[in-house]
Amino acid sequence: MSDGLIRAAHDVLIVGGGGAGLRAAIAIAETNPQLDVAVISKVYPMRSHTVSAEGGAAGVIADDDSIDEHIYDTISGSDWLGDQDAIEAFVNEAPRELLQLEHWGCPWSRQPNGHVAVRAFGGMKKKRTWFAADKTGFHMLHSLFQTTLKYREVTRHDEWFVTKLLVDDGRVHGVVAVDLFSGKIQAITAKSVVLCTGGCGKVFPFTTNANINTGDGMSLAYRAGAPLKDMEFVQYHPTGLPFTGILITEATRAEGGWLLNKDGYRYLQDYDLGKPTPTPELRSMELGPRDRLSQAFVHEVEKGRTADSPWGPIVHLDLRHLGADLIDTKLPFVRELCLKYERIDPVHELIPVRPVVHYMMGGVHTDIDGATPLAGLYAAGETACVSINGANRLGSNSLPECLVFGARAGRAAAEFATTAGPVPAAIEAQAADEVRRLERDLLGKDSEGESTSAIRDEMQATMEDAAGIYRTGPAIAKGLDTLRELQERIGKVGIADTSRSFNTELLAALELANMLDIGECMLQSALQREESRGAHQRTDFPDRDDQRFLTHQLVHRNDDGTPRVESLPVTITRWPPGERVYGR
Amino acid sequence: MPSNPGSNPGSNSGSIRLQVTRYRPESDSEPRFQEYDVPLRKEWTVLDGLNHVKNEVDTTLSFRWSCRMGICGSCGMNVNGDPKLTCAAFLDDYAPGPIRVEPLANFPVVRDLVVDINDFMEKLPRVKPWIIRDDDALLDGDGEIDGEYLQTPEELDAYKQFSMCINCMLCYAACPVYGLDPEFMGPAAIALAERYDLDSRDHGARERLDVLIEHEGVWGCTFVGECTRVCPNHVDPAGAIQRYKVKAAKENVMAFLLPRGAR
Amino acid sequence: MSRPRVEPLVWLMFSGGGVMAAVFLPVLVFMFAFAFPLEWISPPDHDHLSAVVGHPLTLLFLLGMFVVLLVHSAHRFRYTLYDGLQIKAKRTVAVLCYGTAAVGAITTVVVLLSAA
Amino acid sequence: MSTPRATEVRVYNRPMSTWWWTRRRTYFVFVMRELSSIFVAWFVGFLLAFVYSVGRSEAAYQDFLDWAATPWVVVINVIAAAFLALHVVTWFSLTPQAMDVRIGGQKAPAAAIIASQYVGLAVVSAFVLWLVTR
Ligand SMILES: Cc1cc2nc3c(=O)[nH]c(=O)nc-3n(C[C@H](O)[C@H](O)[C@H](O)COP(=O)(O)OP(=O)(O)OC[C@H]3O[C@@H](n4cnc5c(N)ncnc54)[C@H](O)[C@@H]3O)c2cc1C
Ligand code: SF4
Ligand code: F3S
Ligand code: FES
Repeated sequence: MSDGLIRAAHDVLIVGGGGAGLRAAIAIAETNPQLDVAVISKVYPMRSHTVSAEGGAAGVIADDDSIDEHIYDTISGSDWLGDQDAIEAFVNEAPRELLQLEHWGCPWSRQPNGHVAVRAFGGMKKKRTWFAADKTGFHMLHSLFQTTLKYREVTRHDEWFVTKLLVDDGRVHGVVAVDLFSGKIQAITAKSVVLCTGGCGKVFPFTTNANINTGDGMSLAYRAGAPLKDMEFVQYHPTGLPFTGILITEATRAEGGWLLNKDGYRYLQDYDLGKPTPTPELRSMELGPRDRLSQAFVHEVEKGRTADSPWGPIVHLDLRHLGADLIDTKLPFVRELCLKYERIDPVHELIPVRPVVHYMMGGVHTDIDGATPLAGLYAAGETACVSINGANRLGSNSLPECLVFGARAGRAAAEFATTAGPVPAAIEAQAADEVRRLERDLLGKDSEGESTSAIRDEMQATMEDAAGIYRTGPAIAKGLDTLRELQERIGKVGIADTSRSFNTELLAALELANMLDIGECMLQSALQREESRGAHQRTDFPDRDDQRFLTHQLVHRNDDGTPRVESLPVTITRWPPGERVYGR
Repeated sequence: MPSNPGSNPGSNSGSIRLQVTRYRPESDSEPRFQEYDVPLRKEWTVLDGLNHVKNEVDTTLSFRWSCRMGICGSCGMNVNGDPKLTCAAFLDDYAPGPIRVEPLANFPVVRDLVVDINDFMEKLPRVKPWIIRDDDALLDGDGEIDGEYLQTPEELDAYKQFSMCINCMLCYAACPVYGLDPEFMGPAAIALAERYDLDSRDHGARERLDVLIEHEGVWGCTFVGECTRVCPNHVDPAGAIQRYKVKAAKENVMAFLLPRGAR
Repeated sequence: MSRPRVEPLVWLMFSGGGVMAAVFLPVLVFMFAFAFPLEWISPPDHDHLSAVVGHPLTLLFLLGMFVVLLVHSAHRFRYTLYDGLQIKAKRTVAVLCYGTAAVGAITTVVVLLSAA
Repeated sequence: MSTPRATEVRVYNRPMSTWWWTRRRTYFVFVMRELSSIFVAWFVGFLLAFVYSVGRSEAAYQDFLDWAATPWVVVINVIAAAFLALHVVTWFSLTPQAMDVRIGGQKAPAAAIIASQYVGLAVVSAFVLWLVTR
């Protein structure tokens, strides 16, 4: 192979070292130890955004709970858009995965008798959310990461940024990536590739997501010819801190927190979410699903019942009645975050909150084993859409989703790798092209171009206007026009940084290009879905329309780069579409 | 709704000067300082200031960050000489400035504010920071996991503190012994070893002790204690290390009193 | 761990010395460095002192204490030289420090025997 | 896990200044604490001289007392005692970190451990004082 072009050759390459990616890696190391597995990630694995998850991970374990109830909650939470076979598999395997993590050392919070404790969560009828105080994602990620350290055979390429999937003859053969440390651009080949690149909250201006959540994997897959699914469904979490967008976990409400408008009134009772009770009721009021709570906020704004802050309207989250003891044992991180970033103490003061973009229900279209339609390409975690989340994800379903489908995708990719042939020669030419593209189009240019941050700001503002909590056809169409202009402009972006090592300016430009693709897919799908379902609320089509839209929407990329939306039936097994009822 | 921090309103009371380390490996023979004035806003952290520079003033500045909520551990830098998470260090605490922002001390500088932490990444696996069991896992007939290892809240409490490490490397930047002797295993790695030793589910204490009792294990530490003082998560690596010394000493006395075979 | 090592033993003596220095030294220093010479307290007579000091138990105790105090000092000083002055000749420093402590320990034995 | 990394990049290793310990108050206190070792050794010598003189004769004992009252010895002793005090305070305050004392399953609070050491110091001091001056 030509000098320096191919960095390494593996059997399976996992892109992303978050919850899903690391779970996939271990699954392969355990089932197929003779395979050469590698994890490539643009940040050190323990920096992945899974680390920020606070509330918990759902899995049926309590005596009074049942698999069927978790399935039903997830299906109705998804507004019947989730695939029921996938949801069944997910709910069945989630407890085992969480136990596995327990065996790997995750410090789950416990009951006095030594069994793991579970807490309530939004949209769930039973207490089934496992938690490690309110740093669940952090503990899960570090347990996974530290466990992977014991598998010497797993290679890591830390701080490598993947820019392209190498595809030949309908099959994926690896990636091209930038080594941030040295700035070298090289190919890493593999017989199968698993995308575990996480979410894309950064498409929006105000999000709980970390800086790295730019949806790279979705864009990589999309450009390589794999379709994206259900991209119109973006979850707003009802309780983010104004200004920073830092998440205040739903666990605050599960432990008994109240949402109050500026008059101190528990306004959710006005939105068909049940009656206010002093102690939390499951699937009711503050424990309703996230889409409904975020929508209620918008109505409160319209009624003029929200308070003002320098960053727009807010409501209040009231934890004062929970007491310092409970807050310190079950929600210590929330207290820490409020003290640090809002300079208020939730033990004595109200927390200002507002809805904030949080989670991407859509993603790379996969089957129940994480396989995409593109041979050799797999996806899992937030970047994938299996789909179990449908039109609205229930809080605490995403972490176990990373585990269940991370493991499944890992095993499937390993299986594929054992049957796949050698890497074709054509791949090298492709890799060389990509290297040339990056060198010439980006690094080789002078600095007098468009500004990445300006385009990014415009994109984010556009997405918020066009694809916020409530949407309309004309606004979406207008947003699409703007995005197309921005896509033109990003072709002319300038990069002032001439250093190779840690050129974060280059990364920002690449990430922005990815986000523009994703934004376009979101808007195109949103435009086509002329109904309101879950997180997708069209004021011009306020009702759910099962007749026309009880379907997934797949976005394919046309040869000219434009998106094409096709529909795909939802898998319904035992639970026919019904009404979503909360608090009744 | 408003946009990201850079374009937000908010109380603006003048500006503050950042003195930022710049280093480009291709062209610079050593790091130098560059100054930037950034708006002094009550809710802005040092990281917000750097992002303002990156977005509006000088796009070539490089630094790591991600979660901006003190949990991913990537944004550590030396701020006025103290190792800090820049996403949790507020500008107005340093007013009127200037604020010196340097790459984390004791690590090689790769570029601007980015340091090379590969040394830690190589050390970490050596202390075996994973659950080690004598027995097989709890499995049912089909080889599937069957039930959890019980652990009471008190048993959880015993190691909880040491499980809070975010690998932010502030402790390494604060430890002069690590600065002088990079062979030293260092605070966070040892704290993580202690985390597993104290976990009631783990049986690997002896294996880890074998590693840490080596010369470059715990013995270099002279209990400066700065590691614990700078730790943003109250992990107390200094305590973990001293306890390892006690453990190692006990072991040694035992080995001395009861020669091999007797144990 | 099969092979007993020196580091833990030295550290154990260092710690023991630290405790002794913290718990016993202050009162001894108070009496013999200040209170008696400067006559804040009238010094006890020689007979009494030589009975107390010459007692085998006292001698044994003092021997143990002085030895660990010396190891404590040598150990700490050794690391102060490493860290504070960045002396790289580690082996030489160690030999000098512990060597001095060893000489001190022998002196201690001689002196204490002479007082018995 | 293994992590291949080519080191084509010229990383910059910042040298550590000889005076690093003057740059931070806590580092300075640390170095002073470590220097207390010299003065502990001094006191060992001083006390050995005392024991030696007592063992020799009453006159030698008196000579020792006179010598110990000479100004330069007093000055050294004052300095040494200050360092000893630093040792005592720092040693006691670090103990809780080095020892995990549990009472009935509960971790003993650091303040309690520190306080009990001072109680110990007082008891020992009183006993020794009584033994010597009785
Ligand atoms: C604040 C917050 C709180 C949450 N709380 C909960 C909760 O309580 N319960 C719950 O179930 N879910 C929660 N979620 C959702 C859940 O945390 C995420 O969906 C999940 O962690 C995603 O994991 P992942 O493995 O898919 O991706 P991530 O953890 O985001 O990992 C993505 C990985 O991909 C890598 N990567 C990305 N792009 C590239 C590229 N181009 N090249 C190389 N590598 C790349 C990154 O480096 C990273 O390692 C929360 C989310 C947020 C934002
Ligand atoms: S011990 Fe504390 S300071 Fe050190 S890496 Fe861990 S969290 Fe950071
Ligand atoms: S600062 Fe360093 S010397 Fe020991 S106590 Fe902490 S590791
Ligand atoms: S940005 Fe994650 S810890 Fe600061």
